[in-house]
Amino acid sequence: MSDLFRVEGLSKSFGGLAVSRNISLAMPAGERLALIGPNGAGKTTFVNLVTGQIRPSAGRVVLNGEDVTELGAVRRVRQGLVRTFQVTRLFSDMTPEEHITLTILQREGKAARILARFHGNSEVAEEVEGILGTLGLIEVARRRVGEIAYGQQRLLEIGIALALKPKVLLLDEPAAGVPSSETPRIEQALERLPPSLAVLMIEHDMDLVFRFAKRVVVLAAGEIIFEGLPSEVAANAKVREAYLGNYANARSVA
Amino acid sequence: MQTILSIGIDAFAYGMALFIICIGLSLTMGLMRVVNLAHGAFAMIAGYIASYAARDLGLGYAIAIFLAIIGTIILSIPLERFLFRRIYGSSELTQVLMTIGITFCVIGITNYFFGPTLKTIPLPESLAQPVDVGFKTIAAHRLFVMTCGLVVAAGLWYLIERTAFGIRLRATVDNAAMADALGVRTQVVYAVSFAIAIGLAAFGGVVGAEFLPIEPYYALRYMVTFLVVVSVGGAGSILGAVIACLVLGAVDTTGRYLMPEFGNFFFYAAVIAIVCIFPRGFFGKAQ
Amino acid sequence: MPSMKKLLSAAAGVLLAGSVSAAADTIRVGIIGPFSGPFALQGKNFQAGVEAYMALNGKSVKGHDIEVIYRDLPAANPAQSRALAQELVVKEKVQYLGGVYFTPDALAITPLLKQANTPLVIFNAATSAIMNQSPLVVRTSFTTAQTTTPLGKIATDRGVKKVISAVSDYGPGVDAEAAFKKSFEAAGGQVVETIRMPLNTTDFSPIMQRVRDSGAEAVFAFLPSGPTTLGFVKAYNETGLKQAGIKFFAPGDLTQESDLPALGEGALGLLTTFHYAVSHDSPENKRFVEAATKAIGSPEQLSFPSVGAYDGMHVIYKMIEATDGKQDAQKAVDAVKGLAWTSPRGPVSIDSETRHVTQNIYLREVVKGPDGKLINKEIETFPNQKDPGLATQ
Amino acid sequence: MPTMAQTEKLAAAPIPGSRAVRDVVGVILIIAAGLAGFWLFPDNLALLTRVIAVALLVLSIDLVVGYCGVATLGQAALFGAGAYAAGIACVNGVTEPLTLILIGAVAGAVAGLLMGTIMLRAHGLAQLVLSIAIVQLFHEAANKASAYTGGSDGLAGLMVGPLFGVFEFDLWGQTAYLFGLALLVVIFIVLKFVVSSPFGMLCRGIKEDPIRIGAMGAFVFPVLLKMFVISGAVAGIGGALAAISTQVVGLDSLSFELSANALVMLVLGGLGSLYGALVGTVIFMGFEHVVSAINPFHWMTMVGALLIAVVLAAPGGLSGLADRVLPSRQRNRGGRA
Repeated sequence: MSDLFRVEGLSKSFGGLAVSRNISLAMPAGERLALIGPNGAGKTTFVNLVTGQIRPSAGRVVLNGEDVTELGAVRRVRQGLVRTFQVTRLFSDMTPEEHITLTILQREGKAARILARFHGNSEVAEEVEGILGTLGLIEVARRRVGEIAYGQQRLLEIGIALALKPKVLLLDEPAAGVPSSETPRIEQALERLPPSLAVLMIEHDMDLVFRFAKRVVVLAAGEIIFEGLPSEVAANAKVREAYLGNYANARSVA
Repeated sequence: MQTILSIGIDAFAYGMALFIICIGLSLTMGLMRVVNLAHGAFAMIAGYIASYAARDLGLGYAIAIFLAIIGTIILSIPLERFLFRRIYGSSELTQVLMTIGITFCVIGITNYFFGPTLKTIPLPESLAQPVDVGFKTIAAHRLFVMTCGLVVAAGLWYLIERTAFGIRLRATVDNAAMADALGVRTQVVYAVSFAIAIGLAAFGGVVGAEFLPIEPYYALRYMVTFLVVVSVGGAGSILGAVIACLVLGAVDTTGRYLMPEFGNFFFYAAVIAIVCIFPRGFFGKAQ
Repeated sequence: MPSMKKLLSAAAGVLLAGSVSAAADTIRVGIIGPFSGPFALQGKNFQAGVEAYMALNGKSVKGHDIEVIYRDLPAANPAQSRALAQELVVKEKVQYLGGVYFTPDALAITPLLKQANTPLVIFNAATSAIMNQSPLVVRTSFTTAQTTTPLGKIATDRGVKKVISAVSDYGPGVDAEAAFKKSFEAAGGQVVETIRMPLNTTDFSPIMQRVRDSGAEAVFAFLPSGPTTLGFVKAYNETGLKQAGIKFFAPGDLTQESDLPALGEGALGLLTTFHYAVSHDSPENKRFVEAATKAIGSPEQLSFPSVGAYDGMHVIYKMIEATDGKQDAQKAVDAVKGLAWTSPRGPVSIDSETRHVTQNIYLREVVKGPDGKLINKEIETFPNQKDPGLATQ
Repeated sequence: MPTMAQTEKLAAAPIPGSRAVRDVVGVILIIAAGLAGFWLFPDNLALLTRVIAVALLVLSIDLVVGYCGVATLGQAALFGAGAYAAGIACVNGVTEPLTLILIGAVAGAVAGLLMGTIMLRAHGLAQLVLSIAIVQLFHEAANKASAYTGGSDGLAGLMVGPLFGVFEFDLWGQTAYLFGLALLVVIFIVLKFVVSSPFGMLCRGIKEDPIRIGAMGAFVFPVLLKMFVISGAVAGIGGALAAISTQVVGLDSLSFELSANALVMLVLGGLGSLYGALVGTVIFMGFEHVVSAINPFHWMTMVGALLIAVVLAAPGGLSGLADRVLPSRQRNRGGRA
């Protein structure tokens, strides 16, 4: 039970078509795990199963020793299982400051208060400042999100997740769509994630995976076909087949 | 038994009349994503044209229907060109504002030129007779409306599922940019679909006039009914619209037979129940 | 909100423009009616009645010029009704209020009358209870109970013992049902079933099925004029009830003259009772129809609200005569209590107890007139009918 | 909006004073416009009172449509619930105006709770249709319960006592108007706080992306339901005000038509802005009044033309137009309230 997070035999099929087959993996605190796989491997389904967006046909999701399989997505977040989105989901009319403030208030259970001022709490303000500062977003803190650079929006996604003080963090392609000039800032943010946090990153960019992950899991056709060190991935025959078999252009694995 | 059959056939006729009028709106909302609250206004315009042709000019019923459809489509062209085209892709509420505005204008103008009285469309002798169908007497035009409903449903299904235009239309709906890139002239597809929807409204307005009489406030009076039918069926689904019309027609008719004083309760309670069970309508597409 | 001020001053400009022309010796009469909306035709009839009266009787009384101000109230909306009445009294300084098509609109005005020192002459709104709300109300139209009651005897006279009643589920419909039931049962008949139909009913086939299943010999119906009436009469014909010999009785609202062209041949033979038919044969009516037709524009649009308005103006003229232009609502109302005259509809009088009009009720049949158009032909007269709805209270 | 200095610190005061100043100015403008109406149009106070009652309804729609993204064409159900509750209470001997307003607010809130519970099960078009079905059911129920509501004849005979025991609700309508104006201002200020509270921000978030809000660990349904209750209370107060000032309640206060008109006023003024709700109501009703006074027979065409013109010229509603024309400072911070 030392694992902070565990999935056991997770399976899901849609109308007889199995999209996740008997997936099991475990993450201790401080884990940096990357989940990769070719398109259609079932990564999105896996994320949705883990976060509780969809219910598994079989298997369990265990967080901090507690079975959360029956819990909905929102409850899992409250238990500390937090995700970011592959395509940013931000409120284009709000500022980064407002995003983080709202998130912290929500975490503290104060977000639904009507008789309170949004910016009234100095402790919250301090924490907001801390998070935005770590991510280098202070200078855009009071601009509309719709107006800031996409890389900064990606950072804000991470910031929101951090503001929830997660135990397990699911990063869904945190650098997707970000111009290469801005990726270093994202990598920097990833490096600064709290050490005790267990992080599961889904990512296409193998350079990022190699630098970030301590362990890699490869998913193909809904199954885990490889689990091990980043350095071993490229040499694995199954992985090569999964990628090269489907993918004429094996740009990232090469 | 006789009563059940009798109620059943009434429900079927009413449902089919609703279907003919509403299916155009369902297509506009489901395929073109335009909440066209002015749909009824077009049905009404057609009714006025048909009434004028048949009653004042003494033309035949079939010719009146034909003139009404053509006339309404012609009238709708400038509206599509100058008004509707501005709201394709706008938010639903903007579309509501615009189409309610158009409805108000149509009502005001109709009232001005034709007065507030009801307009009837004289039926030909053959349709005006009551017909004895064994277990009850039913107006011949009701049989006509049922036939029209089935023909429209089948024809539309064929058009959308089986013709080249149908393929273009579906492609445009799924992804307009992609369809454009593939050489589909989406503007034309939209214009044609709009014309088809208006034509259906016109046809429905005329043949359904025995159920929903033509008068200037037609569009507002039945707006709720149309919206309800379309959303219960699932916008854009022909089969859904057929089923919605039949189910709601049956609920309405049976409710009014069994407990007329609570007829509206039955109807709207059924609507709430259906919408809660099928939040996208019977055959609505995921959005 | 600078826009609000601008807009309102524009509004003020418009409204003031009307008042400038008023000379000191002009008495103003405010008429509220549905001049737009689905009931616009009834409002037009109000106006036609008023204009016909003024055309025939002059625009002044005892040297006081009369000016009529119209306000539009498209549908039953008591809040707006009150606002309009208030505005007419406070701003336009009208001394008399008239018109009002719907009962709730009248009920919204009655609480104002005392303070405004203004009588209200109702041209239409037909629920008995309005008269109890204020002693300053006079009514020249009819009540549903008044026009319906003779039908009980008419039905039994025609050998009908069992009737099914089908009315629209709203105030006047319920009134009609109650009045018919009472008079029919008093005459020895039996109402086998009462159906209340939602106002928005469009397909009446299921109702007709029920009529058939009930085994009644006749159907009594009350619906608001317009599309619903058309649908009901159509369904009555199409479902074969007419051929089956099931009779049809209704108050005359159903066959008002302006709806007859739309009802068409199917309406032939319908029996209705009412206080006025445009075809009424009298010199007074001939004069009235001529003048009112001129005012309304086309003869097909003329129907019963015009006569309510015409007689309403007569009452208002008499009130002005009695008060000699001074604003004294009670004196004005007292002056017309018991007033009797010959209206286009026949002899009428204002009941001094209820302030409601006492009049003849006619049984009419829809027939083809001399020019081939459908008319309501009066075939029987029930003289001097009071409002039974009020008499019993 | 001064740009932030490029430091690692945020400015000490998270809210620049300009926003608070703007709100104070806004409220003062509303009061000034209201009093101007009082002095300029002493003879139209009944109309102006009605405008205020409807403005409350429109504000309540703005709360759910503009701030939460829940489309509704049935808000009159809540307005009517307030009107009938106040009316029935008044007929049965509760004549104190403030109590009646409170009764209206409670009834509206309860109706809002009911309506929200049903409507929030669906989305988009289905939601719209649910709202229509609900208002129709309310309408039908009020028609049926004629023993309490007067049915289609309306509930008449409301004898409202004087305000604070002193000011009568009389023919000239001064009490009613000033009372209404005071209510409007108080509610407006309260709503200002509501929409800029954490709860208000949460609602705005839900409007834009409920999934994101879920991923933040917040349940969407209870938040929206809460807003429905607040919205119901506001609409109910509007209904109660209408009942008190006109001393009669009609079925029209529970109608689809009223709901639709009010929504049109809101869209006209601009969604998601409390000012927009007020501007839309005043413009629509003022326009309707003026046009129908000029030509009672054909005002509908003109109102229709106005709506079309607004869509063509100012797709974001009239307040959106103002935002585009005036150099707007709040844009940068996304403060739309």
